Amino acid sequence: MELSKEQIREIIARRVAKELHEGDYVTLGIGLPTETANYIPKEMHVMIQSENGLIGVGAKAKGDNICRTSINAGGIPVTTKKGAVFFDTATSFSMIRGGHVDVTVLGALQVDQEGNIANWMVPGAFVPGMGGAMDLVVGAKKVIVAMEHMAKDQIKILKKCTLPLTAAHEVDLIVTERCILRVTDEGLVLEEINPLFSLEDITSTIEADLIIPDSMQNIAA
Amino acid sequence: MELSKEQIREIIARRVAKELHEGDYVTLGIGLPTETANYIPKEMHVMIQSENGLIGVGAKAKGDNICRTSINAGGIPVTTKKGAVFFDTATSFSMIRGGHVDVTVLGALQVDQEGNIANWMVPGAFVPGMGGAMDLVVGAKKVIVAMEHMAKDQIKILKKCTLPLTAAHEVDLIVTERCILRVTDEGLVLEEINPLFSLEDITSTIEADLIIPDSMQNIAA
Amino acid sequence: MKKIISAADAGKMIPNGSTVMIGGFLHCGSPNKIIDEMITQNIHDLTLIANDTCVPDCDRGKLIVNKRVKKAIVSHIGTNPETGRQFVNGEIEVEFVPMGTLVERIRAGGAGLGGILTPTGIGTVVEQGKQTIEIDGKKYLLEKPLKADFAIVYGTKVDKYGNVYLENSTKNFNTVMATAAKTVIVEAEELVEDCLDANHITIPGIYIDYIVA
Amino acid sequence: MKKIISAADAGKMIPNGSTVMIGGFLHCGSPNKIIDEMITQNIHDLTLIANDTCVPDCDRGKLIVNKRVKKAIVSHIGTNPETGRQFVNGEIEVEFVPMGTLVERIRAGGAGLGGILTPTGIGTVVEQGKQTIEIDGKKYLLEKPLKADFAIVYGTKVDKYGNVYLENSTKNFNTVMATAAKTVIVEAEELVEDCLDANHITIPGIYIDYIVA
Repeated sequence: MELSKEQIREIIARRVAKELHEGDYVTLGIGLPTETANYIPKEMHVMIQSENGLIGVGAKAKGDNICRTSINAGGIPVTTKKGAVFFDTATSFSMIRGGHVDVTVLGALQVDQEGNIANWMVPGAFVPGMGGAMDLVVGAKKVIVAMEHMAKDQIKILKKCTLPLTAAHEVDLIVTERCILRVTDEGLVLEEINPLFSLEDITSTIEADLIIPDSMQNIAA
Repeated sequence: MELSKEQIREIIARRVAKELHEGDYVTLGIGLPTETANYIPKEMHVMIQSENGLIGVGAKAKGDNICRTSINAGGIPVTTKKGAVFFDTATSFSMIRGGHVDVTVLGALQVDQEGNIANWMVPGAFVPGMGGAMDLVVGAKKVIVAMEHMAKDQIKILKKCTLPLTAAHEVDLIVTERCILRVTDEGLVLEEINPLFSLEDITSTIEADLIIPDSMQNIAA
Repeated sequence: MKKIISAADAGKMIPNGSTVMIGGFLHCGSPNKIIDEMITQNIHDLTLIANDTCVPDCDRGKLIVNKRVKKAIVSHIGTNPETGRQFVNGEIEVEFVPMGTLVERIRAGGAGLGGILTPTGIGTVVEQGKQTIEIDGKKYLLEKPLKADFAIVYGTKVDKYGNVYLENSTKNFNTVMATAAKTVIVEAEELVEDCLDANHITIPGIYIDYIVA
Repeated sequence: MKKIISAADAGKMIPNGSTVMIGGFLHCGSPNKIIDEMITQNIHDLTLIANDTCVPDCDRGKLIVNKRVKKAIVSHIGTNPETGRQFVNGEIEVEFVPMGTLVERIRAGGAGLGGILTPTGIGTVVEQGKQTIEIDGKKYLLEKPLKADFAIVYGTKVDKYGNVYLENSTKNFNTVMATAAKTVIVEAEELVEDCLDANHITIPGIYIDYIVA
């Protein structure tokens, strides 16, 4: 099954959005995780936190709306929702580290069956730095990894991450275009599969040990 | 020489005020130290910090002026000066502990020649608690002890404090109605005396070793 | 949108034996209506974390006078002779914490930090039984974070998103306490119709669970 | 009343080899006029403490492009390829610090704390060479405070008492940096005639030494 990049991103972002609940405060990583915001139902009240120091991130600012002092963590000018608050970056990370953010959604280079995540550094390659990722993964109540199932032909869901970690034992849920995996004390549980893929398509592209329940939901559910 | 309580307090407060400089931020303890504010020259711009969370403490609020949400650390409603700022108590003590307050003036039960101060606890007696005193003494750039020379017949300026300490090695200057003592690495230097008292009046009421320079200024200078 | 409840509802929410942080500095900026309901609801055996126990007839002081507090973690009790009397008679346990250490321990509790390293208290009885750590030649005391089951805080103006504006000296301990408890209830002096200005908010609504108005 | 100086005066004040904190988050809320003067005055061999090195043609990014920085203590350099190039070629030293740790280390520097105890970085390369402390069964990393010779910060509105109001996302690192340096210079977007509202101040003037306006 060949999906376009756009299709892959939409499947993932759409599914991640279903993990959010009324009243949640959510911090989204740059890139694919940010697209999650597009699929939050309008009637649901979810507040997006931006690590630079803002709760209540709205849509990207356009045209006459642009205020250059109202930016998200990616430096993009954004509008704000009703109930928004601006604060400094120290307050922002006290909030993040202190467990006040309900959900964070981040991309990853690798994840493993122990809930470890590597998403900031490839030895030998250019290292951009970890930014706020380490604090987010350690601090948020629920950590969702939203990523393409594979990196070209490379397997990313491993028994043990080989890249330098962002944090140990912190991931709760892994969402790819092929499946949903939950990290539990017993191991990695395959909770949902995308019916466009066979079970074999999934198990053959994951190195980690999988717990496969008798019944499984479709990812689109 | 017998001085009234009022005379003693005025001599001390008036002399402490001379230690303050243009632009200083100053935190005053409750009681006698607070009276220092009355002797700061009107043309001199000194900002008084209150540990509950206020810079720019003005006079006590009176009559129609009283705002019950504008209080100093003693709970007294106060007016505020131009340039005042309200902040929370966490910010206040970050400021104090971080060395941003230029001068603090506090009372003491005992001080000693090592710059130790005891001002919060008498074993066996009722203990009200240390409040913010320990942080102030540790954090302020300059610590001035403003106190009556003796407690009834008890000597308060000792070789070594016998009461539980508020902080160790932090006092810079001791101001009493009889003399001014500076804490130096070499010991306690008698810098000024009140001409109403003889040198004997002073040395006989101090247990600490004193360094007595050849020339000495009058306290009233 | 946060749940808006009555002071009585808030009082009923707090089980006996809870650890409760209560905002306020002396009589300023304290959630008085909720405290009154805690008295009415007969809540007892509390561990109180607060700056002080105020005066006997006022807010936190009433909890002392009515013997609802088994332990107080405070910076001083000098303004409430009844706390002193109970303390001397062994009717209440009092843990004195230097004010700057107290407020910073609460902040650490809310900020996910393992504790604080402070020079305050070094060389004093406050050091007893605690770990000291030398960093670049200077000694610091390791003081542990403080957390609570409930934080009861005051708000001058509160909007429906839980955002709180605190006027003047009412900020005091309310800001950090709102970050350091499992359940946080703000007592609104005024519940505003519209939302507060995003740049003039003292406590972001993310920290608030219930609004009493 | 604080001294009001020109951006050029501010630039001249900073000796080569200084450790300088510069406020801003990417291009937002950065003291650009002073940075331009630091370039003009040919200041070099700086240790830069900042969230990021922005983009090459913008504020802190210009200091990189003009090779004024020998060491950068930052949370990321991903937006400035020139920092990456110098880093790969060994022309600049880069110390990466997790963003929350960076901002909290600066706060600790300004607040007189001996360091911070954070769970961030445990089990990662960030842990290497650092002390870990177990508190109530959980491991924390001891990270040391950060201080600087100069902090150069931005202010949307500044009054003559040095009180600073920061609008929207310009608050970022400016607030904590203003507390953690020997000399603090604020670049005022607007110097107000009267004083700012005592309840709407982002950085109290006590932290400010000079105002550039």
